[in-house]
Amino acid sequence: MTFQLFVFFLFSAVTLLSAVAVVTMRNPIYAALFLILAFFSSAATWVLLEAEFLGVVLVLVYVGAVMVLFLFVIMMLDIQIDTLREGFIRYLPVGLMVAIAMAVELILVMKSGVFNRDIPEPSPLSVSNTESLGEVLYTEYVFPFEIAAIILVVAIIAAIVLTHRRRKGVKKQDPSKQVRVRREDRVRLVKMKSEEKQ
Amino acid sequence: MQTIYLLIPLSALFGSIIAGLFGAKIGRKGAHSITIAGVGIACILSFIVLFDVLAGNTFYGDLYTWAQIGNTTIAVGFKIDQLTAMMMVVVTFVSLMVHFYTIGYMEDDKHNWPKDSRGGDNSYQRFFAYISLFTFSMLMLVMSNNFMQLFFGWEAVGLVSYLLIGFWSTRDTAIFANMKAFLVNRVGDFGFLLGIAAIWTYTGSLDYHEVFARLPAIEHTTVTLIPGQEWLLVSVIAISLFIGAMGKSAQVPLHVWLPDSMEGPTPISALIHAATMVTAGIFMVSRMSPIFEMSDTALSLILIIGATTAFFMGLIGVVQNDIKKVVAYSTLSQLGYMTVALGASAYSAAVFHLMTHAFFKALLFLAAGSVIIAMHHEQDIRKMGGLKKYLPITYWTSLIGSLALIGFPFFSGFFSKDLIIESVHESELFGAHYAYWMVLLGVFVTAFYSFRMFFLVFHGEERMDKHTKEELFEPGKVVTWPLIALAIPAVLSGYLIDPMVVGDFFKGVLHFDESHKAIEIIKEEYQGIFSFVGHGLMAPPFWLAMGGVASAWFIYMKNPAIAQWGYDKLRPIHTLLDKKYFADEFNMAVFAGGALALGKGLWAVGDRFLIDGLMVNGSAKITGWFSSIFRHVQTGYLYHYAFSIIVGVLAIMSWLVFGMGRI
Amino acid sequence: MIPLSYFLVVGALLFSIAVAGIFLNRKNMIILLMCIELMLLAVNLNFIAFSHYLGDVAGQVFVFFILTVAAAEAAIGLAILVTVFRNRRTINVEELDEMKG
Amino acid sequence: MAWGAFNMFDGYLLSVLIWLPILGGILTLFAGDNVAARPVALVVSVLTFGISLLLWTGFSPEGYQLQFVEIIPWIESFKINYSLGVDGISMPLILLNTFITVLIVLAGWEIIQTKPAQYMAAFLIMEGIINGVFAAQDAMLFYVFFEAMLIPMFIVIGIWGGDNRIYATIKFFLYTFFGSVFMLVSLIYMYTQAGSFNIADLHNVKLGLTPQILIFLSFLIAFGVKVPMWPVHTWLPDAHVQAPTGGSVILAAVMLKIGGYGFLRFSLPMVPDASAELAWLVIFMSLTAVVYIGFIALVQRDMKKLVAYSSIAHMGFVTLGFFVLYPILKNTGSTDGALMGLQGGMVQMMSHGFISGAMFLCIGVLYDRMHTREISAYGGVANRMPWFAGFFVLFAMANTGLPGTSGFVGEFMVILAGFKANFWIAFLAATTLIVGAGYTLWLVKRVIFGAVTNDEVSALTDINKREMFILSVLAIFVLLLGLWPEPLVHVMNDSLVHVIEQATTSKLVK
Amino acid sequence: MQLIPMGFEVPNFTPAIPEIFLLAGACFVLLADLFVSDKNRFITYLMAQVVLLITAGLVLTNFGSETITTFSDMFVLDPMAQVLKVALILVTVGVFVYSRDYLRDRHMYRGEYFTLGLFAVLGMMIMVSAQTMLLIYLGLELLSLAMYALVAFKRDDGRASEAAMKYFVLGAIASGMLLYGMSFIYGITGSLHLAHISSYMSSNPVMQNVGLLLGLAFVIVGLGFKLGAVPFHMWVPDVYDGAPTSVTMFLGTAPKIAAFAMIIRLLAEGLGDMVQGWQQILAILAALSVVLGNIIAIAQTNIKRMLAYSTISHMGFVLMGILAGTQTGYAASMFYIITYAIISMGGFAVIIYLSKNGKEADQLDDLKGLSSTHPWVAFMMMLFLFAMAGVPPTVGFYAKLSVITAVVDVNLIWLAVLAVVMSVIGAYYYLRAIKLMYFDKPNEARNIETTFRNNEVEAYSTSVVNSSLDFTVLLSINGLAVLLLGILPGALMSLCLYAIQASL
Repeated sequence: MTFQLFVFFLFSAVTLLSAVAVVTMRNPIYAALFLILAFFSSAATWVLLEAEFLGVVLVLVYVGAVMVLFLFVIMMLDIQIDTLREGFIRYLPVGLMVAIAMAVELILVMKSGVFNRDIPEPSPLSVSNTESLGEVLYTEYVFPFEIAAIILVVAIIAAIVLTHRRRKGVKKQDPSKQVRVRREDRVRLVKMKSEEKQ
Repeated sequence: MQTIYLLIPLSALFGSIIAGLFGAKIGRKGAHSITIAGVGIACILSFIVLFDVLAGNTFYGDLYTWAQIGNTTIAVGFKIDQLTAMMMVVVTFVSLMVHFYTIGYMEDDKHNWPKDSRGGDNSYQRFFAYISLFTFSMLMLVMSNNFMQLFFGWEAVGLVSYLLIGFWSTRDTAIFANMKAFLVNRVGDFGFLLGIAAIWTYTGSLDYHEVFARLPAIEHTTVTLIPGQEWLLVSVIAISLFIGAMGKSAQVPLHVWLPDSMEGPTPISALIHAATMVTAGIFMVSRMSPIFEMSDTALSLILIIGATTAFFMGLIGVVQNDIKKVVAYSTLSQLGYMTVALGASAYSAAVFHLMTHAFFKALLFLAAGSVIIAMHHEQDIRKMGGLKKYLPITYWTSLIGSLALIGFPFFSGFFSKDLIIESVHESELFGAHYAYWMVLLGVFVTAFYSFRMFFLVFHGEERMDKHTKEELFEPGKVVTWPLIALAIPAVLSGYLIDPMVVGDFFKGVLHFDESHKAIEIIKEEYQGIFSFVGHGLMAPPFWLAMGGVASAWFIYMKNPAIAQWGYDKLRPIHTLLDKKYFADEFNMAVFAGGALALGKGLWAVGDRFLIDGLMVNGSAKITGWFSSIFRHVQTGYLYHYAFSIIVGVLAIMSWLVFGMGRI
Repeated sequence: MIPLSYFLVVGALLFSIAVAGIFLNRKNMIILLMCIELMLLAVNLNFIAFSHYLGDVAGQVFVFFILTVAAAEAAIGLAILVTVFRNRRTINVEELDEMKG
Repeated sequence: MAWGAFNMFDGYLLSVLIWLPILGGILTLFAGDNVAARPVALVVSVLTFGISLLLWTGFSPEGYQLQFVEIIPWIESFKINYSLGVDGISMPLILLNTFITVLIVLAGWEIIQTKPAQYMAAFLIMEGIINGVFAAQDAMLFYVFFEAMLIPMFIVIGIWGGDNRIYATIKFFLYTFFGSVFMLVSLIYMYTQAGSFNIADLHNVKLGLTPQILIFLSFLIAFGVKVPMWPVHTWLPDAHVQAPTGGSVILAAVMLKIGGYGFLRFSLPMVPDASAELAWLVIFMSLTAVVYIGFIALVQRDMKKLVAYSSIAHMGFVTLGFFVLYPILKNTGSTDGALMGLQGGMVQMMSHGFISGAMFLCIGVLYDRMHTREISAYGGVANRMPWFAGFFVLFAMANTGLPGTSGFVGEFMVILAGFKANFWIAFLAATTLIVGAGYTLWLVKRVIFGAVTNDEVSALTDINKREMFILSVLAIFVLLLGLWPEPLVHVMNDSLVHVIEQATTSKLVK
Repeated sequence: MQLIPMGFEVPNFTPAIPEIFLLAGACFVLLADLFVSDKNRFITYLMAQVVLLITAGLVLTNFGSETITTFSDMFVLDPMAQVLKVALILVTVGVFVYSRDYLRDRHMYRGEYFTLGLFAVLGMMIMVSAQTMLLIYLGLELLSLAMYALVAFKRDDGRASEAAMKYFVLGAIASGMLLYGMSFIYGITGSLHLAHISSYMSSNPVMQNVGLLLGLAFVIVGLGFKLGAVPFHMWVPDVYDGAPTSVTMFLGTAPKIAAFAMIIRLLAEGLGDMVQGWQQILAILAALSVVLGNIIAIAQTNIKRMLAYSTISHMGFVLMGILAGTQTGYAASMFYIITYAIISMGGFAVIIYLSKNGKEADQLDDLKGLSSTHPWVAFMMMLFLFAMAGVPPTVGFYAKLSVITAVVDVNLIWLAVLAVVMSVIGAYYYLRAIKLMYFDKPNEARNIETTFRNNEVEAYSTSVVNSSLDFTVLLSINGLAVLLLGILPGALMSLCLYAIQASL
């Protein structure tokens, strides 16, 4: 067993076990934390595959941003944990059966020999993973890249549309109102009867 | 001449259309004038045609092509020969008489309709339209030169008969009778039509001459209708056609409609149900004699049916009390005689009797009608009696009619009936023996019931109520004149025996096979009218007839107690006769009831339960049921939805990878 | 060297676990979202492994975009979750069954 | 052809006959309920009828070739053409349709008070569509018209129908729709074999026996439902009973004919071998229709239902007449007999168009006055409505096949042909003489004759001039066709001979 | 360091000009909306419409040109793409028109609705033009994310949130599956480009390659989900039901066109040589969809749910054309999907028309007596329903005809027969809706309203309290288009056939 293989098994095992934990955890916070663990360990596997940039991104983006968002929402929603586990055991056999059937089928295919590429071809990119990615991302993949940007914009818009609420009593600017302000709205000329002289 | 042929039916039709469609405008007088004019012209022209035919000018030709299908030409045309001409004369003459008579008979027809019934408004005109239409139809029937047209006339007279039997449509009995008449006739027509179809199938034509010409070719053809049974084709055809004749000429067992048809006004009983329409069957069989002659089986059947009708229907006449019913049963019986003659291949005798019967039976009916008018539409002979002094003309003409009917020497019926009995006697076919005895006994029965009625109506004590008696007098000239006019041929037409039967009048028109010699034998023995009468006086029929008259006189005039005694002692037989052998009850229960029950059953089980219930609505229900079941698959639970995707993935994966990829 | 199929098997197991998780989890919608993340993780592993063994950078680029999209997806998913919670005061999957049939 | 010179629609006559009523219908729709709808509809229908007469005058009965042909490419990717033409078979049917529509417009003149514009429009549009069915020479065009026809009828029954109209109209629609979809698949299959939807091309395409049989069965379902044949007839009584008078009339008089027409145009020439194989089935079904349905008609309590059932029985003669062709040729080899059957079937179709139309109009006349179709509610109508009674009896007699009326001609010919095929076929078919007379006359007896049974009947008024006109025209046609069918027979002759030729030429792939 | 790496050329932007314009336009609308008050939201709406129409115009300017690829062959502009783009943009324009009143009545008349809509259109256009699996995925996600948000747009509505949640979770699973499948295809063929995949396929025995088959299986799941084919259809009824009607309308029309394009790109262009593999699967999916969709629809009382199930069955028909694997088959499906979008848009428009002042009219009973209260709208609805049922002379018939021809062509006659039989069952529930409109009396509530209306407006007026002129006009055009295309379907059919033949 080479070192690489050992590392692979180690991190794979961690990944899979934490994945199982994510699925079975009663408390969503634990689940989220196990998911983070799974991400970390997969990132390690990715590094094994010479995808160090993506491994880093996984940790940074996922663990750093997405999972925090998850945790944030979990905390915000303040859910009762006790009731959330009922029925798990009852459906476990069916679930396991399906999962095992799927896994067996998939593994049979993986082992069937069509993927026999034990030796990776020598990478045409002599440069590092980060560099090679960087090289194509803005050239060859410029169009997808732009689209990814739009997707993020849409996500922002969507998230705001869905969750943002105008609270009453909060002072903030409304540009459209400001633009359309007219003199009459602001200044009122009051004509008063002059006081009669006493 | 051809124009004349065409003019004969059309003039009758014209009168009918005018009177029928514009009856309200032209009024009663207009209606009867135009129809009488029409039929009168037809009558005169018929005589002209008759003389023309006598001069040897027969005609055979098409008027127009009705339809041309492949090689089959179905045309409308005329065949004018001796038989046709004679029939035309009989039809138009009797019809004309009836037209005249109707003026009187229907004079106050409005009374026969409920108050404010619009149906009665111009019933008078309508009646004339009908009888003229009948005349037209009957002429088309007899003048036809092909089977299609024959069938047309055949059914058309049936239609008019239907309309006329139900003329007083507010009477339940009338509209029941007319439907019955039509349906029973339809049973006959069913056979008739099959016969026509058979003829067309095997000869490829519907034209008389072509069919007759091709008959020899199919003489020995056999057909297998029921597996294992080979039948002679001509027998099948002949029997089919005769079934039609049985319907129209009211032979047992299709006789049931005729007595009921007396629900119609008396003029049509005379015209249609005695003189002309009912004889269409006789006419048809005579016309088809080349076909019938080929089948001894058919002739035997005809003999037996005819003889049965002749005797047993006569018997029923004995117990009838309705004046018209008695005459009706006598008509049945007489039609039986004609049929027997057909069976014995004595076509000329049959046709001869047809003619004489037309006159004397029309006379009898009209006389009965006269009595009915006088009695204010009372028809029960038990409530009459002694009418002789009130209705002298009717009395005498009735007497003439009755004597003709029973076959009293020198009256027309004598000649024709004697001929029939003789010819049956000579026939050698199966059933001829039975037929002979039946017709012989029938003579006694005929005489008995005829004079039973005659005596009960005109002689003896006056049994009518006082009110009727006060207004009892002979109807007007329009009634009596036709009686007289008909009485003349009722007596004299018998003397036509010489040319019609014995002579060559029908030579070449009515055929008979060499093996069926009855009429030939008679011809050979015939030595002039007087010897014929003389011979008749010695023969059993005459004595039987006399016996019948005497018995009637003895039982009903001289010693009425016997009638009562007989009624008590022979109760079962009386009931059997009174109920007409339960034929109506049987038909109602079995055929009418059976058809209704079958219909209800098929409807309830077949249509409503099986097809609609199970197949149509059932499949709709099943679909709906599936729908309501399947919709619950959509549980609303996200994990079930996900599960269905996963199962789908698994299935597709298994199919593709393990099914096609064959790991 | 580690054979390619090893990575693929890990990916397959991860995928299967994620799938099982989606079906088994009947209470907490957040875990559903996490299962989806796991699923994408399996996909990513596949792509990176293939990319590595093919010596082709396209797979890695794909993973890059998947990560981006997954982040966006997570954001929207959570946003929807929040609206559900606001309307229903629950994120129990079993109670999300107003529409059915 | 002498009229050809004056024919201003030269070359587009059939299109005019299709689209004029459709556009006229739309115009009627916009003409408004109160004033213009009725006159506009009448003008359009009369105009269409008038134009359709040009079809008759310009038609040459010699030869079976299509006449008044129009071909315009329509859907090029499927090689579907807007292809029209008539031969001796379809031309009389178009005339029947245009003629009946005029009567329907007249018949609905006063009676239809709710949404008259839509009512009239529906019938005019239907007229155009049905003309299209008969004129189409492209199978897909035919199918389009065939299906499109359902829509106006669906609406007519649904809106102006009786109490149970919803069930009836949905049943009607689904029944016929179900029938026709199989035909669609068959046509498509044949298209893939022939490369065209042109009916003439489909006539020529070679097919194996199994495909032929399947195609034949699909046609049988499609046209059998339409005719309707036993045992797929149960929609008809419901539809008739619920439909307004006009709907019943067009249904019985014209729409049922499409089924018969389909057999002639599709089944016999396209799949002759399968037709020969399965002729016994159709004959069996037809005879069942004649006998079984006759008995059922006997026990109906509703006038319309009775006439509807009698329609089924009469249409049984049509299919019988068409399919006795095969046993006749097998038994005797005589094309005369076959032609007799086909002619009989066709004449029966035309005649049934007049008679059933007239019967339904008569019932409509009664219904308008009494608002019930129960036979038991009537009795002694003749006392109040002598003219009406006269017409009713005439049409009833025609319905029983009385010689001299058109009802006789077809039945007569079919029975003759049936005898040529087999005695028992003729025997069973001829039972209609008795059973048919039984139910019809019993109806007449119960409704028309007898004493006035109740006050409502005694308050009846006789037909007015409009009704008189409609019934008279029909009566004239019934009598005319009965007394002289030759003009009709002559027109159809060559085309039917051609059908026999097609029906007896095997298409099996050698 | 070079600024631009070796061998890289600045890509040709012309084919993507419509997309670029749309992106810019969408961003502009997004920003401009901030300065528009709630009262003047019409301006946002108008801008969005203008952007869409100009985009469509830009697509059309290139029409009929040769197939052009750009962005390293990732993006293609071929006739099929052009036709589909124009179709989906026009459908979206229609959806926006129909949506306006509905949104206004329900306090959803906000700029984001239109911006998200524009972004969704952008996503669809990218899907249509994609030549690599990457772009397909990105386009799909862009569309999906926008749609998730739109479904949940009525955020204070529990049903909408529930629908969005279901849609989101299932959609994410489906795209996960799609990606998983793509990864295998990538792993075997070594490329994301459809052209490369295709050329790999034609030179290798693909039907024995279980890796590819596995990939195909997962890809089919993803595609089946987008289309809503059984058994991946479960989201359809709930989402259709729960989403605001205008969103349902959007969801049920334009994205279907894009999904079709995606299937064509992936299966026909990329995996064309595996046709015998996916043909069988799609045949089963199609059969299940047609059967289940039609049967369950019968039991529905809610129009939106009913139309959802009917959509499922229609997607079965669309699959039939595709699974034939022939160009005529693809063209048939293309015709089907475009006409279906038009028809179903009209159907939903009528539901919107009936919904008044915040009250949804999504129950079948709400249709009662429509013909007497709104004859014209009822007539339009009848046309839509008959079109869905596939009754000539509406265009729905030709759509069915062409796909059935396609399956008969490849001898799948059992499928053709099944399809037509099921369309009879389908006809039943469409007829039931027509029956409610035409043969039933209006509900009491509507009666009162009618009498009220009759006092004010004359009986034939089609105006209803909350419908604008453009709505009514478009509805009429929509309905008449269904009829007109039914009478003259040839042009559109030929166009589809041309597009497919020139593109594949």
